[in-house]
This record gives sequence, C-alpha cells and structure tokens, in this order.
Amino acid sequence: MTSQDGDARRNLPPLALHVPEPKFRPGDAVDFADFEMPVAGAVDRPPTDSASRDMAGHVYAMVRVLDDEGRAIGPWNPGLDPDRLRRMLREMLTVRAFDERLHRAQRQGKTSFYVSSTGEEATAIGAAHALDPDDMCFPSYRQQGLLIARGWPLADMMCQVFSNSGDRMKGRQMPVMYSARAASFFTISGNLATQYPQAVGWAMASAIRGDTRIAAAWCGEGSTAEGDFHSALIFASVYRVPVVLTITNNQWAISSFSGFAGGESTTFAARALGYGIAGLRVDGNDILAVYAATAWASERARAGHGPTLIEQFTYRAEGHSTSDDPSRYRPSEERNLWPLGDPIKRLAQHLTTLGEWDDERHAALEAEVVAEVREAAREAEAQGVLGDGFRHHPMETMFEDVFEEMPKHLQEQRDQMLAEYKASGL
Amino acid sequence: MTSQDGDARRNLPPLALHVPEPKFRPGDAVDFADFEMPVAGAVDRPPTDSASRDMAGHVYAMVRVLDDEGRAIGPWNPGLDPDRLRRMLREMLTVRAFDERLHRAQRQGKTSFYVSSTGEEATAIGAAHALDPDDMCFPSYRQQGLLIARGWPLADMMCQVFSNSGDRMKGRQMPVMYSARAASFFTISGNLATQYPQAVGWAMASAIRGDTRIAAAWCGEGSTAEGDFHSALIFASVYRVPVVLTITNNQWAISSFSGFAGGESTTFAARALGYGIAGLRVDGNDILAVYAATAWASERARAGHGPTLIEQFTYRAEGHSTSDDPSRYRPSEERNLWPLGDPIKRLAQHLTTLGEWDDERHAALEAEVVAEVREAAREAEAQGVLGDGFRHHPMETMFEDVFEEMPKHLQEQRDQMLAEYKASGL
Amino acid sequence: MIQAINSALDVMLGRDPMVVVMGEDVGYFGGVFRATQGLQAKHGRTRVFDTPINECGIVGVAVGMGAYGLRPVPEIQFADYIYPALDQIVSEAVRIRYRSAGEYWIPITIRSPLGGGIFGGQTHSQSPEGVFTHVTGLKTVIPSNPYDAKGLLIAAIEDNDPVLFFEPKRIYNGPFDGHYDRPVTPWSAHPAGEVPDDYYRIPLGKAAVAREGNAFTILAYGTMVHVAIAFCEENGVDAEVIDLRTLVPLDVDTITASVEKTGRCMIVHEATRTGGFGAELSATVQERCFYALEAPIERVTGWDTPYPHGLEWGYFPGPIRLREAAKRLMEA
Amino acid sequence: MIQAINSALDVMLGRDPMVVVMGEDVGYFGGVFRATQGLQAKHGRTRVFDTPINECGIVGVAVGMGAYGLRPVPEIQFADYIYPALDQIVSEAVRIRYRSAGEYWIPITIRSPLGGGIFGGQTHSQSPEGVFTHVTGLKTVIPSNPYDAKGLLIAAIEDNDPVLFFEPKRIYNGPFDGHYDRPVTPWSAHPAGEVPDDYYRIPLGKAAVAREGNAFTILAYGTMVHVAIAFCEENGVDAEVIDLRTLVPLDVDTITASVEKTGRCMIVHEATRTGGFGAELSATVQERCFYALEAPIERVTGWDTPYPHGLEWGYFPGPIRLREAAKRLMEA
Ligand SMILES: Cc1ncc(C[n+]2csc(CCOP(=O)(O)OP(=O)(O)O)c2C)c(N)n1
Ligand SMILES: Cc1ncc(C[n+]2csc(CCOP(=O)(O)OP(=O)(O)O)c2C)c(N)n1
Ligand SMILES: [Mg+2]
Ligand SMILES: [Mg+2]
Repeated sequence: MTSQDGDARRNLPPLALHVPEPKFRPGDAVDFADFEMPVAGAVDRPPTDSASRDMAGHVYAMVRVLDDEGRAIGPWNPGLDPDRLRRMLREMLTVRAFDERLHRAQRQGKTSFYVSSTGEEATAIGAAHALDPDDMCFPSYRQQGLLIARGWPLADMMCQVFSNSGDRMKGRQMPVMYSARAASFFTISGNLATQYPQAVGWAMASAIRGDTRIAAAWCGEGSTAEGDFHSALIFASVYRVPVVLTITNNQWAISSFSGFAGGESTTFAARALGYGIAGLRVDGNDILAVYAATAWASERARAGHGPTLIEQFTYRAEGHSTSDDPSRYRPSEERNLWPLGDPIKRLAQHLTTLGEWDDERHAALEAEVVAEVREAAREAEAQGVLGDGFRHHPMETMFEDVFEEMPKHLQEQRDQMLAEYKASGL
Repeated sequence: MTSQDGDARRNLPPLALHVPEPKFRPGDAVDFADFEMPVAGAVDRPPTDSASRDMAGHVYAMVRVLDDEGRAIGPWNPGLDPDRLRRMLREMLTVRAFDERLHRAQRQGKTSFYVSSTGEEATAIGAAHALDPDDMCFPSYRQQGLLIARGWPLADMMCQVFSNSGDRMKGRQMPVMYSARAASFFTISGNLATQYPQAVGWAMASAIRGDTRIAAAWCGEGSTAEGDFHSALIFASVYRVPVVLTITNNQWAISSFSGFAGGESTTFAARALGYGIAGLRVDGNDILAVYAATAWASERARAGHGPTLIEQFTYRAEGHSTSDDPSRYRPSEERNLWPLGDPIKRLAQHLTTLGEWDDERHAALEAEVVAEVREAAREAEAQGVLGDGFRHHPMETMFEDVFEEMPKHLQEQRDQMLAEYKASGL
Repeated sequence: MIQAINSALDVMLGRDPMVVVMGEDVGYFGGVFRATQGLQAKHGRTRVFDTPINECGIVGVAVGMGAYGLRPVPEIQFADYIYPALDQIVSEAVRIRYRSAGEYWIPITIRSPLGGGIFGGQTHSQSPEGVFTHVTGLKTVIPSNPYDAKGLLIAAIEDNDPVLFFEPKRIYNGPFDGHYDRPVTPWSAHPAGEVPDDYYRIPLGKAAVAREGNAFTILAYGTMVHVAIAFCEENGVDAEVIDLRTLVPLDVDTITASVEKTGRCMIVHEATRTGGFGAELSATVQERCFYALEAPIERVTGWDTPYPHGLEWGYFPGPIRLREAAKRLMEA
Repeated sequence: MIQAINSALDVMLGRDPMVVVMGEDVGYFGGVFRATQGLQAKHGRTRVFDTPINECGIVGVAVGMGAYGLRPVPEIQFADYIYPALDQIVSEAVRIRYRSAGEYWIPITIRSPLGGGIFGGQTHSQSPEGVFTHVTGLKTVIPSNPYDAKGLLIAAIEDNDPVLFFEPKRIYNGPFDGHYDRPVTPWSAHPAGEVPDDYYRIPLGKAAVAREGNAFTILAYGTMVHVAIAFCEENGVDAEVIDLRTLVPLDVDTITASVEKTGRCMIVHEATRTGGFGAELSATVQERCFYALEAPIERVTGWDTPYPHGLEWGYFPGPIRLREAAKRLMEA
C-alpha cells in the first residue's frame, strides 16, 4: 500500500479532528437543566420590509408567543380567534391520530413504510393556516399536516400509503410520498432537499408571470446540508423570490443529531445571513409562533421584499420512520424531558386559558378524530393494502406516465410483459 | 401547448422578478463617486480564537492596511521587513509579465487558451507568503501566483500551457490547469469549486493523522454559488477543519457581475456567519491586508479553532480568459477607474514611502522579470507549442494514468490505435 | 448552427409567453457561444436572464418553473458541467410525471454544447449522452445541422417531457469532415445550412438517412454524421449513413431497415466506448437484425480515456479509424 | 452479506491506519443496514464517523483525503442518492491521476446498497451501475455473496484507483431465488455464506463461473446471479451462469470462453434496459463471439420505467421473464 503522506513538521502541535457528539446517548441520564428557555414575547417583530442585516438578532433568538402558563403574549401574537384555534387543534389531533393509525398499519404488515410527524404537528398546521390556500407547497415527507389542514381526504392519503387500487399515484411511490395538485401540494420526492430549488423556481415563475401566488418549501435540518439547499437560497436571494423556506429543525436526521448539519456552531436560521435574506428562528412547538412567522414571511414575499428562511425548532418524538429504532442512538426519555413540550398540549392549554376549552371537550375531540381516522382507514383498506395480491393497479399501468405519450419501446415492453404473463398462465 | 398555470388572484398586486444588473454597461459613463472607501487601519484584529458570531462585523467591513499615501497602519499591519516586501513585489511583477507573455502567445496561435490574473496578483502572492511552504493549496485556475511565489520554474508552467513535450501533464490538461505536487499545489480542475470540499477533506485527513499541515483553497465569487462551496463549508464547520477558504471576489464571472452570485444582498464573507465559522473581508489589492488575513486564518487553523472564510475584494482587470471579450458587457474604462487601485503600484508606493524603493529600481526590476519570463518562454517553446505536429507526447501516452495499471481493454485500444496508425502509414 | 438555435429560441420566445431562457452568461452577453445573443434585448430581462453558477440550481429552479407551467429552456454552458445537475434531472425532472401519476409534468429543454475538436481539453470536450440515454423518462436529441437544430429545438421546447438538447460545438460554425488540418467550411456552403426564419418543427424520434448506400450502414449523430459522410465520399465507399437525431426515443425502424438492406453496421460516436450509446445501438441492432448481419457490428468511438487537450486528434474517431473499421467490416 | 462487509471494513481498519469509514449514520448507529455496526466503538471516532447529509461533500472530502494519502471508504446510504456526488466522482476522483499525470491519485472505495425487491419504491431500489460503467477511470464491483463481498471489498480498499462498490441490498441477509412470495433463506445455508474472519482478497476484474452448463450462457451479477441459478435448477435448464463480480474492468475472457462453448447468451440485470450495462455486454459478446452465436443475445432487464413501489414484482426481472427469454433463446 502506497501512501501519499508526507512527514509532519515536528515543531508544531498535532492537529485533531473534532467529531460532534450529542449531549445524551442511550444509558446517559437526560438533563436539560442548562437549556436556556427563550422568553415568550421577548423578540420584536420587525417591519416586513426590514433588511436582512438589520434583523440579524432574529436568527439567534427564538420567537415564542405562548408562555409557560399558556398565555399568548408579545408582538408576534397573531390574535387568532378561538374558532380558528380550535380548528388548528383539531387538525393537529387528526395528524397525530392518522400517524398512530398508519404506524400501526405498517407494523401489521399492511404497508412497507411509514413516517410519523409526532411532536412536530404545529410546524405544518401553523404554516398552512398562515399561507393562502392556493400558495404552492413543496413539502418533505414529514408535512402530512399541510394536506390535513387543507382538508384533503384522509382515505385518499391512506390509499397512497397502501399502494392500493385507490391510490391516485397508482402504487408508484413509497408510502407518504403524496401528491395533491388540487391542494397546491407538490409531489414529494424521496431525495432530500430537491424540493427547495423547485419551490424557488415555481415562485420565480409566479413572479415572471405577474401572478400573486407565492411558494413555500420545507426540509429537515439534516437536509440543509445538501447542495440543493444552497442552490435554493442563492437563487432566492439573487432574484428576491417570493418564497417562504422553512427548516423543521427536529434535532435528528435518522440517527445523526443536528451537530452533523452544522448545529453546534450556529443556528439554522443564521444561514439566512450568508445570503442576505431575512431569517427567523421560531419555537416550532408553539403553533402561534409558527403561524405568526409564516404570516410575516408571506406578507414580506407578497410585498416584493423577497424570501425568508424560517427555522422551526422542534423535536422528533418518534423514530425517523418505521424502519428506525431510535433507542439505539438516543435515550428514550429524552422525548419526554424535551423542554419545549408538546404542541398539542400547548395549544389546548392556551385555549383553556382563554376559557375556550376544557378536558372534556378535548377528550371528545380526540375520540372524534380517532373515529374519523378509523373510518377513513376502513374505506382505504377496503381498496386493498400492500401485497394483498391483485388489489393494486394493473401491472401494465407501470408503463404509463413515464412520458406523456408512450413511446414505441415502452409499448413493446408492455406488450412483452403481458404476453409473457399470458404464456405463463397468469 | 398545455399550461399548468392557474388563475392569479386579482385582488392582490402582481409579483415581479428582480433580475440584477451591474452599475455600468458598455456606453454608460463609469462613476465610482458613491463607492464608500473603507478606511485603512480601522478594523480591529480579533483574537484568533474568537467565536464566529463575535466577529460578525468583520464580514461586512474591509480589512485594509495600506492607506492612500501608501503607509501601513492599524492592527492588521503585519510589519513585514523590506526584503520580504521586495520579494512580494518581484513575484507580483513576474506574474504580470508571465500573464502578458502567455496571453500574447495564445494570440500568436501557440496555444488554445490562457487565463490572466492581472489586477489580482496580490491575492495569491500575499496568501502564499502567509502560509507555510508545505501547507497544501487547492487553487482555481487564477492562482498562478501561488506557484510563482513558491518558486516553481516558469518554463515548466509554460510547457503545460503549450501542451508540449516538456509538459509534465503530458498534454492532457487545458492550459493553466497546473499540478505541482512538490510545491504542495493540487492539480487544478476545470470544474468550478470542486477543489473546495477536496481541500476540506485534505485538511480533515491531516487532522485525523495528527499532522501539522493545513490546507487552503481558492475560488471565484461566481463559483461560491456552486453546491460544492456549500459542501465544503458544512464539512469545515462540522469537524472544525484546519482549512483557509478564500473567495477571490474579482466582481466578475465571465460576463456576469457578482450580483448573480448573491453580491447585491450581502458580502461574500457573510456566508461564514451562516456556518458559524470565522469570516474576514479584505482589500484584495492590498497585499499586506491579504497577508495579514491569511496569517490570522492559518494561525487560527493551526491552533485548532477551525476554518476561516476570507473574501478578497479585488477586480478582474482583463477578460475572463483569452476566449472572452469584456468590452461586450462592461465599459472598458471601468478597469482604470476602479477605486482600490493596482496591487503592484500600491506595494511599490508603500516601499517608496518606507524609503526602500524608487522608480529606477522599479523599472530595473520590471526589465529583469520580463527578461526572465522571455528566457523561460524560449526554453519552453523549444519543446514545442500546441499544434506543431509531433512536438507533443507520443499519442499512446494518452492511455496511461487512466488507471494505475492499464487494464486489458485499454491495452487493446492502445494497440489498436498503433496498428491503425501503422496501417495508415503514420 | 448557432444562428439556427438562436432563431429557434427567438421564435419560441415570441410565440409562447411561457418560454423562458436562462443560464450562465446567457442574458446580456448572449452566451459564451452566442446562442442567445440579442434575445434579452428583444424579449426582456425576465424572459432571458443570467443565472448563478450552479447547475443544480439552474435545473432545479427550471423544474419548479416547469411545474408552474412555464417552458424553461435552461442552458448548461458545457455538457462537461452538467453533472452537478444530474440529480435534479434524473431524480426529479424525468420522474415527476410518473411519481405524481400525471398530476405534474416538467416541460423543460436543457440545452448544452457537447463534444470535442476545439482544443477544449478534458473539461470542455465531453460527450456524456450515454449517461442520459440510460435514464428513462428523458428524451435526448443531438442535431447535426442548422436546419435540423432549429426544427428539433422547437419540437423539444413544445414537448411536454424533459428533453436534453445537446449541441455538437465542433459544428456550430460549419460541418466538419474529420480533417482537423483543413480549413473550416461555413454552413452557408451546405444545403442544411439554409434555415427558414419562421416556425417549423422536426418531430422528435425520427432519424434521417443522411446518405444512401448499400455496402454497410453507419449509425451516427451530431458531428460524426459529417465525418462519416466525408469518409464515404473521400474513399468512394457506398455506405448508408443514418443520422439518428434523437437518441431516445430511438427510431429503430429506420435503423433496422437499413441494416436489413446492407447486412453490416458501423456505429460511430465521439464518447468513450465502454457503456456508450453505441453499446445500446449495437445490442439493439443485433437483437433485431441478427439474421441479416454478415459481420460483427463495429463500434468506432472515442477511446476509454479522458479527452486529452494536446492529443485530442488522437482521441477523436477520425478518418483513419473509420477506414480501418470499414476494412474489418467488409473483410469479415 | 452485511456481516461480511462489516468484517472487511473491520479487518482493513485494523490493518491500515490510513483507512477511514464515513457516511450518513455510519458512526455511532452503525449504518441504516448495520454494515458499520460496532466499528466506531472499536476503531474510534476519527476513523469511523457520521457525515452531514451531503453526498457531494461526502465524496468531495473523501477525494481530498485520498489525495492526502488516506484510503477513505465513504458510504452512500442508497445508490439512488449517489447522483449529487456524480460530479466529484466523474470529474474529480477518476480524473485526478490522469490530469496530474500520476502526481495525485485517489484511492477511495465508495460503498452503496443498490437494487430493489424490498418495497423501497423508486428512490430506494435503483441500480445505477450503467451510469458509472461508462465512466473511464472508475472500477465498478457488485458482489453476489458474502465470501466474495469481503474479498472484493478488501481488494477494492487496497486498490489505488477509485472503486464503486455496489451492494445488492436484496441479498444482504440471504440469497434470493426470485420468488418474492417464498420465505427468505439465510446465508448460513449457502456455501458462500461461510466467511473467514481474517484478511483475504478476491482480485478485481475476475468473473466466476457460478454454475456450469452447456445450453446457453447467462451473464449476471449481484442478486440476479441467484435468480438465474434458481431458474436453471427449478426448470432443469443446463445453462452456464457467469457471475461478473467486477463490471469494469470486465473479465472478457471468461465471458467469451463460455459463449464460444454454448453459442447462446442471455444477459440479466435489474437496471432499466436502454443503455444499461447489458447493452455493453451484448455489444462485447457479439463483437467477440459473432461467429459462435446461434441466436440473438437476449437481454432480460428491468423495464424502462422507474421502480414502482406497489408493483415492484412486475418490474423485477424474475422467473417468468427468464423462462420466456430462455424459450426464445433456445427456439431461435
Ligand atoms: C439525497 C438523499 N440522501 C440521503 C437520504 C436518506 N435519508 C432519508 S431521511 C434522512 C434524514 C433526514 O433528516 P432531516 O433532514 O433532519 O429530516 P427529518 O427526517 O428529521 O424530518 C436521510 C439521511 C435521502 N432520502 N436522500
Ligand atoms: C461547473 C462549472 N460550471 C461552469 C463553468 C464555466 N465557467 C468557467 S469560469 C466561469 C466563471 C467563474 O467565475 P468566478 O468564480 O468569479 O471566477 P473568476 O473567473 O472570476 O476568477 C464559468 C461560468 C465551469 N468551468 N464549471
Ligand atoms: Mg431532522
Ligand atoms: Mg470572479
């Protein structure tokens, strides 16, 4: 084995590589005592035409509206009416019930894979409410909340997860990779962060055409390391694109903590400074803060002041997906000790503080959404689950939509497949 | 033609796309009156273990050592002795003469392509002096100054440019894509910014091995838009890598001004903030500032405090390359009115201020380096120039070094080529 | 050919407000090969514009624009620089119709100059079409003359699927007979150099018989069409030259008709040999014309080396190599 | 097979201080397929570590490490995610020795799981080897069993050129006979499942005759070797199965010897058909064995579609397709 190594100079101290490690590993006692809880209501709300550099503080602080007692305070309080808050609560509960049901369905062998968003429901639901219904969403695989907030039928989503005969995606995509054009929801990719430049491009197109719709995109904090993230931010900055770019920082990327995406050295919102665009850092488990920040960014975009990068600070309560076992790399109790709490409980507490909610109504609502999810699951499962023989789209549909018109070589391949099936007595 | 466009909402003002435009286009009167000249000596020199966030001001300000009278002032003054300054001056003059000679050679048809660094000589020469000779350089195509400062034979570089029989790269690379392992100078790529993550990787390796050598990389401001730039910065930040990353912001990328790389919204040094690493912005035509900033960054790296991103603010005085005609996209007089002047003149003025230089010695030195370059060109051209028949490496050398050992299919192809030549009477 | 491409873009920018043209240096400057010269001045800065130097972003935002309903025509300055965009092409542009079951589609045309013969060295000379012809959902077009270039480019822009439109830069200014030591002849002297000002289309997926003959069939595209024809003419070889024009979808019928007639087949391309598009052509021809073949199919391609700057004419599959291959083909 | 790969990495980390192992989730966690389990604990955090999610960076820094003198073994979590790294592979890793005329070289081994059959959908199932086999300067290895996997991976790590080491994930835990509805048999029941603990090498560029036979030759690699053998056994077909093991450089001699003997050839791979590595194999076989061939070469491959999640067994070239192709081949 040849080495290209030279001789180190002996009179200098040796260099060393820093390899990040999370605070706690399985076996460690979890202790968030030194977590500095950002004060609710303390961050100012700058005008939406502020220069990026003038709001540098906002990338290091954290916008919080709900305080420990569940009161909404400070300049970011969006002052939403109780009906709207109850709708948000209902939608978050629906997402949670939906996730629980499909996680279980995967365990029961009804599909291959599922991704929950447990603990992060506020990031999608809050944003959906702050955007206009026809603003275009470019989500990652963890924004099922957007679809649910936009009223998309649960059974339709479940059919996708089951790759069954009711799956509008015809069994082509892995579970949770929804597409819903009528809800202005872009087809989800399995490749991380590719949606980021696409969202920027869509918003550029909207600006070129003098349209009024803006675009929004989401990716995880781990995915911000991808080159596509940089591509998106450069283009967004150069053309002052009307786009809202959200990083859901749930602190984990499969087994890697956010330090492997640069989180030890600064915040993710701080990336905005490097591109001269607006950046906001938000308590992602505080749905009012999520709403307010997204509304601020969308107002900014609509007024022609360009893009905003929002970091939603949250915590991935479950495993990365059904393929994952988080107890292998982080203590199981971390989830419960996590200081920013649960977004559903926090909104419920707020509504209670307002005198607009109580435990009974909460229990009733929970039961209601669970029943709704159960009903949807029945409807979806009636159309088949993954692997149950021929309850999927016909095999030859596989050749459709590769191109707009099927070219000859694909027609030939389709015909060959059918002929071979026939010859085999299938 | 089908459209996927929806209907714009009529009650909102239409969006518009911002497309950057440089200040001056051919035909415009060039006027830098509103250029805010940064004050020499005004920027503080923070300790080399400062946190990135604590030196945020340094990414927006500009480190300058030489004032308008050519005096070296302020905390960044490296206090170099006159001999060293004269060496730097000589090297800058050599680069300029070298560039002029080879630019001419290309025009005379002796090679296909050439890239000058006129006006930017300080960025490479200043950095080379601040690094240790065995620190590893990952240059772009515009850092010929590094090789010249490290004493590399000019004739050897010219042979590469001529792709002749003396070309150690065996005629394989385009002109100026040097490689000089003995000078710790990495093989230059034609693909922009790829050297950035490579430099980070080399420095990671050095740290893993407990070596003492650091790495340095250069790219143009236009190239910072590439994904590789982001890759490099993420890895550099995560592992606190001992690497000095320089952006030579010469304000142009072929015909595109720096606004198309994000330069309208912030500085290029500001990118550092997004990764939580140290950032410095420097007058790249002030070789003392270049030296001082590179020395600061290398001290920081060696002490284990991680990477630094340095923006060297300069101006590309010539065309992008011999294939370019800058008068098509910018006024020709911009070059002369550019407020930060010429790095060679500024260093000469400084030496003169010190009483260590005068016009006569300058003229003599110029004549000396021109003669040296002429001599080297003679030596190189004696080994052939591009396209002069068989004054290049034998054709069959083309098959070498694709792999360490030539596999059978390449041997067969080589033999086929030789047999076909023979059959054709060649 | 560069004017023909410029004209196609001009025509389409004029006809369809959804068309936008973008890329490094394509705006004010008009592109490093002048393909977009004058278009920004004529059609405006939001229709024709420069981009950051980020090929991933160029294609990535074009995908988003395509999803919106525009017909973006991004340029990659050299085909050698398309690799950073590969993921947005392979995993996104060409997959979106499929994965959304037709809800979204991406009508983009990526233009890029390819090929060598201009002393561009290994990073301005590559012919990477073989990387893309393996990618399903993508159409790949390589024109060989101005007339085709314009008609094919218009068809590509109007196509509702992603199209990769590679332009052989060696023939931007005139056809090339393979003799690098001869003066360049301009397109004006060539019949296909005449290009109507107006709109016209050449359908994707149709090859052309560039020269009729009976001795054997030469399958070629781009620059090599001219090298092949010149070879036949200079050597009095009665070969049939098929100009593929579109690589995917491939016009198999035209190919097989010719090979059935001649019984012998030579495949010529500038790209490296192993795994190049020639391999697919060879496999297809032997599958379809097995019983008609009288000799092994010959592949005349770039060697399996990078494209070397100073030695480029050793790499280029020129007249000598065609002659020797023809000998082997006819003697077999 | 996953243990064999783990063992190869363990052995090489122990033998050579220049070896480092890196990638998304490969450190503490030990990789999403557990290939690097226990290695960080044993060899330390600067030898085995997690990386940012940036495939371009993973390969890019590995290139720099290779230039320094390390032997990095980066992992790309799924072959479907290798495209963002393409430029650093194609334009850098494999070109550096050439462009520097041997001054620098990049001894890296990129590991990545490929192939389908685990309901991974279109972004966890691809077989992109055909994109890479066209790239000169790169070696491409695809093992089909634990014994080979370990010996080939060690040889790859010791190789001074960049090697792409694709691991068919369907056979990580046992061979696969192509019948998705049958229970998985573990490697322990297979002769090649026995893997010595110590260092050994299997040279790159050598194919293996996985099964002898006379009726026709099947060229296969990875998962499809087992599908092919099972097909022969279940149908009493006397075919010879060649396990290529290394795609580039290709063991042409073993291939031609077999086809000269049998006179018929079937090529099997999971990747899409057009422009796949099967095209190169077909072209090579017809060039070298033209006069021995009694029937057109058959390519049995994935269809030219993305790998569909729910319909994956329609895409997979399984027993039905092999049977029908064999019929055509023998009846011709
Ligand atoms: C290009 C690419 N690389 C790697 C993967 C594999 N992968 C899937 S999810 C994931 C982690 C993403 O983490 P993060 O971005 O933080 O999102 P989260 O899952 O936490 O929402 C990885 C590495 C992928 N899907 N695509
Ligand atoms: C990946 C890639 N894309 C595009 C190019 C074509 N190109 C060569 S130099 C250049 C401009 C670079 O500008 P900048 O980074 O500012 O460096 P400068 O030339 O000013 O030193 C471009 C676009 C390339 N070489 N590589
Ligand atoms: Mg995450
Ligand atoms: Mg520049």
